[in-house]
Amino acid sequence: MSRLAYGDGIRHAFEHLLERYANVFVIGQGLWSPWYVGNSMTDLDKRFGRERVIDTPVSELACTGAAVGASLCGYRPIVVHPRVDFMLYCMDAVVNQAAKWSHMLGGQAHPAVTIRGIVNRGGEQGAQHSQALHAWFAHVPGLRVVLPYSPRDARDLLVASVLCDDPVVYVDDRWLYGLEEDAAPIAERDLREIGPRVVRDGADVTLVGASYSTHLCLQAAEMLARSGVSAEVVDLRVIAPLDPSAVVASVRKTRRLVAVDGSWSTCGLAGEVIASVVERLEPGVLAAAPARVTLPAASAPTSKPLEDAYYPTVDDVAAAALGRVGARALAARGRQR
Amino acid sequence: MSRLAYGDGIRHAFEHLLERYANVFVIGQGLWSPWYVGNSMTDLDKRFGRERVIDTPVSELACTGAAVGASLCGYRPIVVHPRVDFMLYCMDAVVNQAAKWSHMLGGQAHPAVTIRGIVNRGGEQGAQHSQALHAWFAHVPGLRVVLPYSPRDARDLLVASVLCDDPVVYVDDRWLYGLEEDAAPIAERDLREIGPRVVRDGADVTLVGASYSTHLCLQAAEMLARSGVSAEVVDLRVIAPLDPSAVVASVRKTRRLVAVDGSWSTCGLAGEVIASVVERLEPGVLAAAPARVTLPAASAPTSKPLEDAYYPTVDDVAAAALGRVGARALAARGRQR
Amino acid sequence: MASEILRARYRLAELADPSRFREPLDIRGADPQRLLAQLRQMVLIRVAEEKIGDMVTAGAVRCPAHLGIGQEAVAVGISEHLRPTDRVFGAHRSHSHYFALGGDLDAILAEVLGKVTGCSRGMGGSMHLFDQPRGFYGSVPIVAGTVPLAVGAALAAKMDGNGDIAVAYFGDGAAEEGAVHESLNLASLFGWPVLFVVENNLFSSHLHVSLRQPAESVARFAQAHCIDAEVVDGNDVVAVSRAAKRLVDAARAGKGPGFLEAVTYRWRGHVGPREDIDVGVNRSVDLASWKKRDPVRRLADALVAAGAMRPDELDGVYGETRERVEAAWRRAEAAPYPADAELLRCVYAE
Amino acid sequence: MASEILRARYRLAELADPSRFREPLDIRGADPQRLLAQLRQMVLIRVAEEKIGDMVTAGAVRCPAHLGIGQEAVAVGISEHLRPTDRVFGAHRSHSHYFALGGDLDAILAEVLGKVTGCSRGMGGSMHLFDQPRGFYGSVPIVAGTVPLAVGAALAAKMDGNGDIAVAYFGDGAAEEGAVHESLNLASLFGWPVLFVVENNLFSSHLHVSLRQPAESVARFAQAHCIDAEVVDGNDVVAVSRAAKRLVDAARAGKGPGFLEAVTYRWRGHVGPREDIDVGVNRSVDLASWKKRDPVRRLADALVAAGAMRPDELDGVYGETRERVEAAWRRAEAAPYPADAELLRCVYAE
Ligand SMILES: Cc1ncc(C[n+]2csc(CCOP(=O)(O)OP(=O)(O)O)c2C)c(N)n1
Ligand SMILES: Cc1ncc(C[n+]2csc(CCOP(=O)(O)OP(=O)(O)O)c2C)c(N)n1
Ligand SMILES: [Mg+2]
Ligand SMILES: [Mg+2]
Repeated sequence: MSRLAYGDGIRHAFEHLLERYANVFVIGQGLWSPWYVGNSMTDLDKRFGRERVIDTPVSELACTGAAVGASLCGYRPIVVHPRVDFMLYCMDAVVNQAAKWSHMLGGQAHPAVTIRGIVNRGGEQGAQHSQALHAWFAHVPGLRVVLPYSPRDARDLLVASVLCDDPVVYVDDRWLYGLEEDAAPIAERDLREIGPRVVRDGADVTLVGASYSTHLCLQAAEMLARSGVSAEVVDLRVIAPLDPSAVVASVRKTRRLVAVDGSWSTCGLAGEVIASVVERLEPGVLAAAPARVTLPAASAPTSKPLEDAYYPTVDDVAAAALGRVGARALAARGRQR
Repeated sequence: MSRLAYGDGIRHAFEHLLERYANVFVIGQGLWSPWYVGNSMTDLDKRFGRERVIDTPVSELACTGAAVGASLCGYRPIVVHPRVDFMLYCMDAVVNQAAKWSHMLGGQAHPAVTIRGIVNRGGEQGAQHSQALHAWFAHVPGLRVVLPYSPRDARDLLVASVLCDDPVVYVDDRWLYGLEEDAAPIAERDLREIGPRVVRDGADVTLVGASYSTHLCLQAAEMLARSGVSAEVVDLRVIAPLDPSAVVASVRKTRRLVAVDGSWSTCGLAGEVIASVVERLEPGVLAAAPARVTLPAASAPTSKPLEDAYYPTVDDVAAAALGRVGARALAARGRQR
Repeated sequence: MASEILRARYRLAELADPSRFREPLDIRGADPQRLLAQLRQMVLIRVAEEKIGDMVTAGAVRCPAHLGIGQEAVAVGISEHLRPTDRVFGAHRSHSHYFALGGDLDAILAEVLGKVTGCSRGMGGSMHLFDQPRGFYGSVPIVAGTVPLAVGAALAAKMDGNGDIAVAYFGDGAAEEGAVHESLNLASLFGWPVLFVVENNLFSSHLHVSLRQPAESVARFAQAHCIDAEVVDGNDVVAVSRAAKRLVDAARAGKGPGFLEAVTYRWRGHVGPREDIDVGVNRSVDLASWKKRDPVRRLADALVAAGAMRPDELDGVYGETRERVEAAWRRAEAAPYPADAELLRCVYAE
Repeated sequence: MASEILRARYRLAELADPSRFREPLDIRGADPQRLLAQLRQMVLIRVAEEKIGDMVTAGAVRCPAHLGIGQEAVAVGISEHLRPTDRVFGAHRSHSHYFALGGDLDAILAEVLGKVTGCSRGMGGSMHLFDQPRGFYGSVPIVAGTVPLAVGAALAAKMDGNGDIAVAYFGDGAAEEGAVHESLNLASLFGWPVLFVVENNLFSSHLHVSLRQPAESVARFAQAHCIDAEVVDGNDVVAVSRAAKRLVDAARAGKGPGFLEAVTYRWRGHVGPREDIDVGVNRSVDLASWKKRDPVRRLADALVAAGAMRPDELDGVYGETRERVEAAWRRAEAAPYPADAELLRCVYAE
């Protein structure tokens, strides 16, 4: 076990893959730059050569499509988009081509491509540099969508994504790069066997997140504990195909659900978590209406005070959880309305 | 009142708009073709001139962006995509530009553009010619997303979309073009005041749909009536911004919910409907777990027998509804498990 | 430079003039046996597509079928220089690309019928073809969608270092998609071995190129991206083959991408078998004229003139091929549809 | 044509050589008063951007700020021929575009600070500028994102029929996005009056053009789309202005789009004020050289040589401008931030 930071974890995954697998290469805009991708890819080009770590023209569509094409020829490319926002240009390659290739050609070829999109927001970057569109990718069959929260998952699930035969959209969040944990050495895992996981046990309410939202949930759980509320936290990790069983089991126990997501609410991940749970629970299990904590229905602003108001906080998550538990308290005192 | 078919309704809307509003024009691929858009635009180019009904090169991105740009100059363009699938190329113009323009520039300019995407599936067209991505658009603040079911709405909501100052994604479904109803003359309405609407009253279960799914729900309701089950049907019409109050009120009454959608389940519209309802209902209101009827988690196949298996049917909707009501019946007989 | 001068520079001129190039091909220096084989292949493509077209009319084929009748020489001329380890990508009108690589007749007919014995196991129909063992990596109908994929396959080929190349087939319409321009830049910049093949049939769906672009010749974009280009009569299999050889050899030798513009014409409508369904500039007049520039007949005439074929032999080739196609059709009809379970089976790798 | 020949044809040659064009501008035939006004405008842009850069260093400015110091002549030379009913679109590096149209100093500084008195009401920061009354329809940072919008604004202008035009500013990097190529085709085909302006500063972020494209001159794409193009020294306001006039006049007269490539260099890093942060081909050596091709000094030298300005007058202009900027800065600092309610207020039209 040694200390591992999230950003370093990603870099270690790249190193591991580039070292051991001759058919892995990396392609994307900004890869030779000192600033685009934080510390998550530092010096990869120097160590593994610019033939295998390819910085590209500003051509998201063709670069992503090229990675898909190479993946059909025995390679395992990782295409990197330093902001998820830039991927709006390459949706055809991701959704019309990569996601459907296997299915529409009879399962005879599989684009084993990993498409890494970085959520890189805050810093007054504004509406076109702050998006987190994982719900879009999760909507589309054929893609696997990975949103690591822990440094170890950031590392091991990137490795698993690249070793997986399917197209994977891997989304990491710059706000987590400094997060540290004790981590065992890299383990090569089968992505198909990885799903949501309880990362904190609790009894009163289930908080569900992924990526940075799990971080908020865990912090909120700490805060709630101080108020005597015991929150269980489920980290989704792989949001598509989504296996809701861990969440369902947790809610069956706590009877309360708060789904937290760093993107918008409508047709988003938090709503999906709620729907997946309630359609599997017998009526009467829930002691309170489930709640979402998401972005408000607005684009990202720039001005710092507005950014502070815009992004969900630990307080927001804790308040939502207390709202659920409060409902039980009310219920215990008998129906008042 | 005269008979109006859905496809004709759309064409009447175009005629109305092009006749009365000099600042309306239409642009898109296939507009002068006899086959691309069914009968929904027949001879518009001949009647209003090819300067106002512009057939374009195959350049979805630039054409959509151009419509956005023209809308900032006092025009009210309608950009037409004969298949929603082709819009994967123009997501930047829709999501990064049109949806955010007002917000990121301080509310000083509004892209009054209507982006019409046609769901055109079946006929063994396969994975890249069958998609319905309305959930994606609904996810993004700044867009209004309109999915008409009735011929009259197909007409009047297209007019309302174009007269609205915001960017609107209007999605119609070729499978509805032959649907007829008695309809009053065109009414110009304020899109902001239009939302979900109960289109059939019922007591036992609420079926919620939009566009073709509403059609399925209504047919299923007929079928259920023959089994003695009274289904209420809510037609969503405008899915973003989504006002769930009509659905909530209905479910409060029926205590059962089946959400039907013609796209995929994960992070889709049906899940959104369920989440929107359950987060607003006190626990205990629901007599059965809500259910979704959506596409299976696969791309559209081509082979006709697989197409038949792929698309949700009236039977599927009715079965889901019976499943909900059955649960009540079981409950009435006392808990058996 | 003034725009009119540029427009003039990029005209296709006689290459797009159907009153030209009706005479027998110039086959001097070419191997007659090989030409005979090419003739047979072109006839197979034509007859198979005619059959598919008839079966659309009859209602037996339900999927959208884009026929390339009249354009057979392009893929046949190019594929001569390809090998099974190359990586070929097509689009919506790709029957000829599949056949020219030696693709199995039964498998494509079954595919068009949606049968599980199809080349895409019945999951794709006419617009989604697959035959990777012969180098056909796939065709799908989003316009320009596979062009970036082919560029990536070329990157992979370069990494492999075996001299393999990729081929991207697309149309004059596809050149209006940004994807193509980004792809040209990547391939040119990095020297990835891809042959871009534009079948310029002057139409995209119902629109003549003059309604879609300021100039006719798509090769101007290759030029702008510093890619070596050839523009040839696409109805002349010898000319196509010669140009392709030069470009393919260069790509295999590490000299980067090449671009081949083959000017041709489709005899049927954009989709389906009807000749008269298209609107657009002079289409019906031109079609009659283009039929006189038939790539099959011109090759046959040349072979006959050179004494390599008897005058009545072409009829014989057509006759045999028709029988072969009919027999294959019956087998395809008899084959089963995919089971419902297939729907979910191939979403992910097993 | 072989790719090497094409590469050679599209070299920028001396236009990209910073050892050239250091002498005073050739201002014969130009109105000295107008040139003096342009000089003042260029100094304002430079001083304001220097101030913004300093405030980034100081931590007062938090938003990403892309400075165009060294590139001032381009927008100034072009805007001379624009009128408030034209429609100008910019991108991430658009301070100069805003200023050159006469944009308010207080409003842009407030915007950069995220204040409600900003030109975008504090909702955008440096990368999202707006001043429609003066013709600045907006700048946003998705590379190439506004180019199709400008093309649509040109379509609108053509429909209006008043001779207004649109302007699309973008960079050499943006030319790698498919959006630009589709836009060129639309504008050329339909004859929509848009002036495409490429500020070719040889870099996209950290990468020199030689690492991103097979050739240097972006105008080759205009050619391929049959658009009338000019390639000029972007550090020569007189040359820019002269070329712009010809293209703007043509567009207003209904002759379709024009394309102006202005070759220039940015003195600071891709984002933020530091000079040395960029990696890439010869950047630091070249920068020293490019500073000798300073568009401000070259104009001032010419004015002094022509007797239209005293030798020390430039210092005076700088001095006054600094005071003006400092005063505006203080006002911007004192201005309030947007209220939280603004977050939801402008998602939709009211
Ligand atoms: C992205 C996209 N836009 C539009 C279409 C509809 N479409 C199918 S084929 C076609 C014409 C393509 O023309 P071209 O590339 O010249 O090929 P051809 O049909 O002539 O072989 C169009 C517009 C599509 N399939 N995909
Ligand atoms: C779609 C997209 N991809 C990548 C980026 C990141 N990015 C911002 S500016 C820039 C460089 C653009 O270069 P150029 O167009 O030459 O403009 P310059 O910075 O030189 O003014 C890049 C790659 C972006 N903002 N948008
Ligand atoms: Mg064509
Ligand atoms: Mg640049």
